[in-house]
Amino acid sequence: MAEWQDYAPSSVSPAPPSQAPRPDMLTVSFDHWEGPLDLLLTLARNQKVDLREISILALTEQYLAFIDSARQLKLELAADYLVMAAWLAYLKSSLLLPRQEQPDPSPEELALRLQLRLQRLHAMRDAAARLMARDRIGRDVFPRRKPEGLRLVRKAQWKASLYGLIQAYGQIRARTQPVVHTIAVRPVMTLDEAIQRVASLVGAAIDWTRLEAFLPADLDQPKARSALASSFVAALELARQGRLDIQQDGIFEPIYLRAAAPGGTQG
Amino acid sequence: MIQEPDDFLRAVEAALFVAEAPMTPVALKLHVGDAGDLDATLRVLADHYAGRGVNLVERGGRWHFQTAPDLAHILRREKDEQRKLSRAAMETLAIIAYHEPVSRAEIEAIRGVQVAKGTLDVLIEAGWVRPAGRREVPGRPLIYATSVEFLSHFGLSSRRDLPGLEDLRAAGLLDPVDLALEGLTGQSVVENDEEEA
Amino acid sequence: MIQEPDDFLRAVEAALFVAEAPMTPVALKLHVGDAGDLDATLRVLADHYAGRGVNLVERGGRWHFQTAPDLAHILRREKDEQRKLSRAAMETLAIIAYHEPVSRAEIEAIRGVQVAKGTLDVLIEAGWVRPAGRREVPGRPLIYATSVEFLSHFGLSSRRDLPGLEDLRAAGLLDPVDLALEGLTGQSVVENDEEEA
Repeated sequence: MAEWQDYAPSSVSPAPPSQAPRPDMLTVSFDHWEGPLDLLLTLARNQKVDLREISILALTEQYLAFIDSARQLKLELAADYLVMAAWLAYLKSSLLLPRQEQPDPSPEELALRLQLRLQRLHAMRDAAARLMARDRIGRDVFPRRKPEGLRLVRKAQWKASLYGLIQAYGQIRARTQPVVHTIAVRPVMTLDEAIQRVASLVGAAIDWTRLEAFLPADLDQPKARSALASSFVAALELARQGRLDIQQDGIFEPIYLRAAAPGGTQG
Repeated sequence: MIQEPDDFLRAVEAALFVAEAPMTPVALKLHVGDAGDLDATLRVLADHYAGRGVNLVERGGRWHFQTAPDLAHILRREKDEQRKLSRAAMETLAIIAYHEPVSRAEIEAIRGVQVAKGTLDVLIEAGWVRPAGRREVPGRPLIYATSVEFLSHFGLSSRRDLPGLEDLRAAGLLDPVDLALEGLTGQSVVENDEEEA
Repeated sequence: MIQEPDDFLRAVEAALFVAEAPMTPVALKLHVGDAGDLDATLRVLADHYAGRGVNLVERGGRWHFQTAPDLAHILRREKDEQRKLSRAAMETLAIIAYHEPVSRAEIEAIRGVQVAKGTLDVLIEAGWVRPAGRREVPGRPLIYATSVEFLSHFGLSSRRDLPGLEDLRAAGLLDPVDLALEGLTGQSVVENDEEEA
């Protein structure tokens, strides 16, 4: 075991442990102790250097005497000091009881437990003092005050292709150019034109004739489609007027027209 | 040959090590006292550190430690990172290339969206864009142009090599349908990539 | 005898000299590369500086230069005076260091008083203590441990260097009271039996 070093940081000053262990010599100010365990430890260290050999009974008596003297001085005592006093008074009476009347847990175990706690607190206090006494940075050892510092400069290598560049430009232009809608004049056959044409042609057709046969020949594509559509609508109109009959065998089948049979409309 | 460093030398060494700035012998003495020959000690120290990674040097009567000049690359290590130019940066670059010299306001007018602060910085850092003076109009805005590095990076001998609008149209790069399609396939037509510039 | 410092050693020396904080070998390698045996070089450097005014030390796996402790008196400055730790803070720090990881309740059990609100904060703010997860017991209390900054500040290569750690461990003084009691009462029962016998 490392020797028990006196722990006396300047900020804390209970009576120096080297003085005679008379309780009333301890400065009667409870600000000095961090709770009853701390006070007990101070008392214990006045009693013995080796905490493993202290007498808990003697320590208990010292503590109780100390609390008593504080009471006589009418000092305000924090509740935990009184709780500890009560507990120690109980421990003391148990320790003095005849053996067979001992309660459970045994007073010896309680005393031992207190002793172990004091040892542990003392050990940590000692460790703290030794830790603080080490060569500490900024107090005993110094790093450079203004190190230049190491720099890891991440240098970006930007990637971009010419295609990406001109594509980007194209997209800006496309995005920002005003959109102009020009409606082209398309080559169409008007409905009137179609009605006239179908009406005149169907008169000559006695038999069922396909709709396409009524279209003008050699039309180019857009006009041909327009003519087909107009002629179909024209046929419907003429049929409505009762001037021709329309027949189709099924959906998407060819459409046939003929001049309306007098008196009959079915076809 | 090698003598054990004495305490005076060790003190001088330590004092110079922690110093925030180069120190004159007078200032050093305030720390290390008069227990030794300071000038001689400084010379011994300078000799000791001469071939090392850190040197003790005198500049204008003041002494300080510094890293050996040939090790500068160690202290400032550059690491190349391949990074793709953001769309915002690419568009800004394209506008500068096609319209240079242009001001930021003009770039914004052409792009139809604001140019984030970092976007131009990235292009300048990449070495492709340079400030090219100021436009003599109210506010005297900075104007930007492309650099020689820009031409060499994109394999152009001059800006005239950039395809014109007609070329772009012929290549389908001005086709709004493509643009719409790209938007549909999620290839970022929306201007949410400003911050990554 | 004395070998000329090679460029790798010089680079390591320079990098550690300018570093703003203690460096791990991994971080060092980013700067000095792989041209030499870093661990061996660090040891050679530490040896070289051992008797000098400046020492190279390893703390918690990180290396840094610092002045020799015996020169503190010439280097310390008024403004270096550190805020004094309260006794509570010192003890709490010691308990964390010797018992880590440790919960607040365990610290309180040893000290016999509650840990004041500011005590742990001060230690965490100083960078010496860090939260180290939660203990998987009811209530899942936070547990605390020391940091690498703690090791460097107190000049410890590792926690094994904590003063008296082995003695305390051997004496069972780092065991909880309950555990110690179990061992002791086991023995004491035997002794009592012998007495009675």
